[in-house]
Amino acid sequence: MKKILKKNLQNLFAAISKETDLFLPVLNSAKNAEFKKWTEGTEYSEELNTVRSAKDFFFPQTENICDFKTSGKNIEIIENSELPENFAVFGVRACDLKSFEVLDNVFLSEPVDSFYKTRRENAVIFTMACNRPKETCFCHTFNINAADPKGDVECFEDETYVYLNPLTQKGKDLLNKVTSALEDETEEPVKKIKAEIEERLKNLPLYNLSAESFGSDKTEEFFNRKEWDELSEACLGCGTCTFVCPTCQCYDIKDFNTGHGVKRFRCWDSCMYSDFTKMSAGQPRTHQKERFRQRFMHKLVYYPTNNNGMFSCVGCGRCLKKCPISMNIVKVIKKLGGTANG
Amino acid sequence: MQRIGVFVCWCGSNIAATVDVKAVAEALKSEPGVVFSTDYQYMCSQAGQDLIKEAIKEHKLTGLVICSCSPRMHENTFRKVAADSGINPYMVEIANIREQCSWVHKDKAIGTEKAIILARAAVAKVHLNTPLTPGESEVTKRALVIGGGIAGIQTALDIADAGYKVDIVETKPTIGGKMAQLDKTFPTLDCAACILTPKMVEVAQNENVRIFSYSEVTEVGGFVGNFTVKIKKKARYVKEDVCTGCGLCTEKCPMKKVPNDFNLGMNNKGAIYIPFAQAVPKVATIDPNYCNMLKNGKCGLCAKVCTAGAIDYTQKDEIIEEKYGAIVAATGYNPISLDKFDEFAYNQSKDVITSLEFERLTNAAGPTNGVLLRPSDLKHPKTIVFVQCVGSRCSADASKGKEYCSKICCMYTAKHAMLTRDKYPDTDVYVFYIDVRTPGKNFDEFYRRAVEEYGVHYIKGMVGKVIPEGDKLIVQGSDLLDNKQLKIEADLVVLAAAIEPDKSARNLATMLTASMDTNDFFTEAHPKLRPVESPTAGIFLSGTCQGPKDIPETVSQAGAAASKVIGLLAKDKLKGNPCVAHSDELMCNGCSSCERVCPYKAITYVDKEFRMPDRTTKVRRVAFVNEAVCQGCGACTVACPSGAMDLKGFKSKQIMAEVDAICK
Amino acid sequence: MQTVTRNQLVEKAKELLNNGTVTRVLGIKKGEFSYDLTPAVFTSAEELEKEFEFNGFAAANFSKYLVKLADGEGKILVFLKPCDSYSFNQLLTEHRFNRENVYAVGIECDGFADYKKIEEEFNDGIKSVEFNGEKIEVTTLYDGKKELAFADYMLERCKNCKTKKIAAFDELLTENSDETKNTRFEEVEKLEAMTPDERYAFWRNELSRCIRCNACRDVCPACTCEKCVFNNPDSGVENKAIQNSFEENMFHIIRAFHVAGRCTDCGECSRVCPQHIPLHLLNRKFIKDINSFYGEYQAGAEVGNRAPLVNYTKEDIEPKDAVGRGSEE
Amino acid sequence: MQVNEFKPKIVAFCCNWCSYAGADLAGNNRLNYPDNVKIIRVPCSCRVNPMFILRAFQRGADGVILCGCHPGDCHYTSGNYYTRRRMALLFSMLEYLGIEKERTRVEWVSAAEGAKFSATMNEFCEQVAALGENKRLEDLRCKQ
Amino acid sequence: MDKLKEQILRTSGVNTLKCMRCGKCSGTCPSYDEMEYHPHQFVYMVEKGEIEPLMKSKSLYKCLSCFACVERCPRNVEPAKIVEAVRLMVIRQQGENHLTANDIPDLLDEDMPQQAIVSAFRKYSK
Repeated sequence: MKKILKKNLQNLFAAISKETDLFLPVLNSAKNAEFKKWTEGTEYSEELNTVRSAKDFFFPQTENICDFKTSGKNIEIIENSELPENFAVFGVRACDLKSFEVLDNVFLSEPVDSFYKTRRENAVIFTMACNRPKETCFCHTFNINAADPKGDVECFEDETYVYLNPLTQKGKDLLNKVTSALEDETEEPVKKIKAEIEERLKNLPLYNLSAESFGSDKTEEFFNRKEWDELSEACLGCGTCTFVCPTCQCYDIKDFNTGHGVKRFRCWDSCMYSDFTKMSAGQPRTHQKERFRQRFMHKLVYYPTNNNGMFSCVGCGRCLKKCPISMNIVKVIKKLGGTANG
Repeated sequence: MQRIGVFVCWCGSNIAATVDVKAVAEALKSEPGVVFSTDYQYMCSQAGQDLIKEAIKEHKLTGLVICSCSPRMHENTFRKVAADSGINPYMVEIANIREQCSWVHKDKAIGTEKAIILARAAVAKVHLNTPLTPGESEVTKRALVIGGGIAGIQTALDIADAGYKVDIVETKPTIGGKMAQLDKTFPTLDCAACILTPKMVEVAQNENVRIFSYSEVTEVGGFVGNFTVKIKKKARYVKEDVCTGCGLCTEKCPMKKVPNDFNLGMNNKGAIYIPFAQAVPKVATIDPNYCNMLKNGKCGLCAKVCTAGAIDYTQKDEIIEEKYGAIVAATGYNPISLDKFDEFAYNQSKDVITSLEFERLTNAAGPTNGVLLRPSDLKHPKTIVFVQCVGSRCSADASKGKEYCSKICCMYTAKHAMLTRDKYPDTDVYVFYIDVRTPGKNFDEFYRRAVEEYGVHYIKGMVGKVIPEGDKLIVQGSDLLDNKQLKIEADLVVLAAAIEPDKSARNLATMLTASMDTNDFFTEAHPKLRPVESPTAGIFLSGTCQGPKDIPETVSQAGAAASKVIGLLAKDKLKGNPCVAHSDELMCNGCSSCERVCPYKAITYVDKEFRMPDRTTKVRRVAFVNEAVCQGCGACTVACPSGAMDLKGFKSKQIMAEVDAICK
Repeated sequence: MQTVTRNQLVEKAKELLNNGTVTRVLGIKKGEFSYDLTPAVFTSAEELEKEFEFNGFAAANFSKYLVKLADGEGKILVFLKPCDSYSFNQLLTEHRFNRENVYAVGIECDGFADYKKIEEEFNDGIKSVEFNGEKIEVTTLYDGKKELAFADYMLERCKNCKTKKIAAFDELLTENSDETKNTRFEEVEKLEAMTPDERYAFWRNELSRCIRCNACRDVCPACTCEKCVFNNPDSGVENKAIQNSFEENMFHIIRAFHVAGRCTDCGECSRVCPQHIPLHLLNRKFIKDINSFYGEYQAGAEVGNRAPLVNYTKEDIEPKDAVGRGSEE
Repeated sequence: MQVNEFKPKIVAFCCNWCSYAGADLAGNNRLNYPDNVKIIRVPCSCRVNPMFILRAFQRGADGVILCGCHPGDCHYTSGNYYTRRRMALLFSMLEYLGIEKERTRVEWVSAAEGAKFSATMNEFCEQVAALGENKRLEDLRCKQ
Repeated sequence: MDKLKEQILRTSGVNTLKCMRCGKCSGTCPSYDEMEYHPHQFVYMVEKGEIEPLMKSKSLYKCLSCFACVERCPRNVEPAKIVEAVRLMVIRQQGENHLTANDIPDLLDEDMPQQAIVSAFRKYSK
């Protein structure tokens, strides 16, 4: 276990930056946190959630796949060579870390997504335990412990110090390169922090929310529930929930005609959009209710069915804050999951 | 994928001197979709056209790009070449490498480079071109003339003479209009009735003309070549086809106190009346506001005296629906109301009259049988003051009167002054003028004669006020040249009131979707080049409804409008411009934005049932473009927020493709 | 704090349901917390009693829902705040729903609270928010109770409320007011006063946060297109994600232009933006320009008004005189 | 003079009836204007969608000019009045976003004003050249 | 010279260019015969910049400000406002009050309403 005085954090960031690009949550002018590359003077923000989740690092909103360059009647294909070398991310919360696991199941199973894989392998993740979880947090529902965030290097903070605990070889290697900035410390202070956090988690309003009634092979039980009408009736069909969600993984592949060729790129898509998975014969889900249902069924039933019961929600609470009409997965779980839900 | 042929014209040395035409043709060969590219000295020549035709055949071309002079020059030539070779003419695009390239650049390298880019842009557009066919619509071979004054009569006669059916709709019981009320006409001083009434008779007797007198247009639908018009024939309580016009009823009618509007209320008539002796149709009309029989069922004298049995107190308004290919507006003018000009005492003294009233006072058929007597005491006026520009040439912010010059007042005032001095040499005649405007054949000579031969006193200045004093009118005005204020003791004051479009024109314009200017004159399609056409296709303008005019001008414009109508009716079918707006109904919101900006009212809305993506059906309000009316400006395409509206031949994608090619 | 109470609305809704005037009620449903309110349709008195909510966070503009809901069986009851009423009229002007199928009850508005501003105040979870007169009582998770002045935590659009006049209604639940305020262009003026470079930097900073989630568009009562140009592959501007600064600019310019003259300035776009981009500043620039170039115009003030961009006068200002005029005034 | 080396790309939208004919007249009279001005013919200035203007900037244009009939002389009677409103608002918005106002222009050029067309293009080119490359509305993907 | 004209145009708010020289103002003026320069001349001379003769003229005090010329001008030129503006320019100069308190007793007259004297005093003095 290492530690560093909070006021000296900049030294640590500087040291890491010497080794590799470092990204960390920073408050922007709208007072929202977003991940930014550290440069001298960049202040770390203790804000719980960044607006966009940390999935951006591995599955960015748009990503070039390849270019087709035309000259006259000839076409030349140019592969994407923009993938990042090594980089480190500081301040990832437990929920976001868990989301990587959700994405891994999709992108790293055959056929492996090579862009995603490269990015995952090149990253060192510093997590941060959540000292002050918010009312919208319900990671506990999905057995995520905000007091025990894991990652390559697990971090904790109290008033004065940040404690760093490397867990993986990648994490240890990187910390070893920056030891000069760090002091040694025992497990004790962290134990105290963890205990405090766990106590706080128990007092959260959504602590008792349970997704137990959902899970693998429950399609028939939930698909035709009449409550979907009511839940979806106000849905605007925008993509906010899917774009702030750390586990949403749908994308579209599009071509952009640059005038002297075509750029083929993929970008996030949203199952809430009316043209989602549109095919020559039209859309399979023609009504907003169906699209809305798709999203939550996927998170709570289809994904678990295909991934040994693992839910594709991590309880980060972003959608609770950001949905323009304040519809969200908690309301869905409560409505469909019965009264036993907190 | 199109198979495009590119043809680069040298235009002799016009293009070839500044553009390396061979290099252009060569460069274009490598453009995607271009399967053939060549150059030739004169592409528009027969040999050049043959070259294109052969290439179309040999290379199975589907689209052509001609790099040549301006499309305004030869676009039609090359479209015809395409059509002759079995390609849709709208698959041709011109790259203007002469006017907009070789002629404005000197350096050959630069000219060549630009020509290649312009050609590429044309290729990019042709890629997205689709075959277009102009819509066709039948032409109803009948014209409608609204207004039966000299303008309407002349237009109708000219149309009828060309062999087409024409209907005149006139709100008054007789045709003839303002001209029928006039005494003499300037500058030749022929009697108005003598030249007008033969025309009235001629039009009445022409078998191609129908006259709907005492009638109004109430509804207009359709579009050029296919108008449907509803005409309300007001009940005149006299059977038009039975009445012989003998006039016995008008003499016997016991109700004698009806103001005679033909004489501008200066005398009275009966409740049953014939406006004037030469009225057409010469039939009696009962004024329901005064007829005792119609008001309270007592009297019935006219029916008793009518030997023909033409009186029918039960007559009702009748609506006639008729189809027309063209409509001419000839609604004419009226003098403005003088209520806002108290200083001239028009409403205080009977002896302050308008010029039109003066016409009636000097007309042999008028209230005084042509003897100039002043209305108040029927004495001969010894001093007459004419005031010009009453209500004309006022600034907009003066909030009374009209901004424009009424154009005819200078001349008729000169005429009045001259005739007065001619007939009554003992009368002193003064004319207050601001400017005397006499452009026109023999006009200024006429005015000079009034001054020089007839001794009319022209005073440069304006009347400030008219004060009735005893049986005199004190006219106080300025003489600017003498720098004096004059006070003239007059017996009669004649005001040259401004003229304005007839009030019915505004309502009519709305029905016709024809535009008007702020003064309610109809606007022309083009002020110089299309002065007798309204911007709305199939609507034509005749006479003062378009702007102040004298009689000769009115008659010539009436003839011009008629010739335009004849040109339209001579066609069996109207071929439209295929580059018209088109709305994608699935994307249309029904918001009416396009409808609001359309200058031609070509867009209407329909409720239509649609099958929605979720397999339900829904009735939606969507825009419908009448292709026969649309002129293809494209205003609607930008007003449409969803992009449902596009313009054929200039689709958004085509224009963007050109942008892309140019900016590359 | 709203003068109109939840109970007043529930009572009115019940009355209109019971006497058969309406079959459905468009309202707001309670959430998990005081602020996460969801628009919903109620069909019975029981539902209303149980789930209807109206508090200082009930800011949603109801009018856009009518495009979808005014097609159903029987009339639907909608409560129109001043803001909603302008959108309501504008949608009617554009024939987007059938007025016959709607029963509108006008309700006065005293402004709504901005949850984001309250949240910013504490680095803490918020357990509950109570509205109490001019005060907001916030119970935090770790720091106990705090009291805030309502006026300081209003939504931007409410702080600069353009008018309290309800422009459309079948019935008024409360008084209609003529109160108007003219502060809403101050921020626009500030921007106009900047140099172009400063303005460019300002907007880059704001628009670069855009994630193209379409929340602004999809909540906007003026954006009711059957198919948005940005979803239409044939439009030439379709795109699903923003790839660079150009696309950020383009999306927001085109969107603002498409609603120019039709935007009622209801402020929903800025309220829902997950990145807190002040989108209203784009729309208000158009409104300010329209007012100064073509005369005061409030979209939705009356049904059938001709929007400035589908209108003209012969004396209109020339573009070269118009551009940059705001900054010179 | 390094600045003068820069040749801006200018897209000129010209209405078919007046301005395009005006450009033709400039050609007839051999009135030079820079070759980097390329004309796109549209039926009326009111056909020009703001999207086309943005598109031009995206694709590499450094300046966009829109030419139509003089107000009151529109072939379609009122098209250019709508253009005038649309462009007044659009250009004002671009300026508000910090995009150089000198890059956009509306000019009324009649079919008789060949000289005006040429002079306008010369002047506009100079004006845009002085600003340099369009950076604020560029799309790097479209640059070679 | 131009300055005087500019000042008169500014204080009067009149656009002399709108005048079409019809003379209706002078035709309507009740004080015409009393005046050296007549209403239309005021407009025309101001337009030409000949202000000084107007300033010296007694005509300034002959105008009754009845506004008949303003009311009847077809071009909305408002000649009386020009007269007023020239008069103001004169009396605003040092010592140029047209009516001083000392003059008042002589003017008193049983038939004249006192209000008229007061308003004349106001109009003709600083």
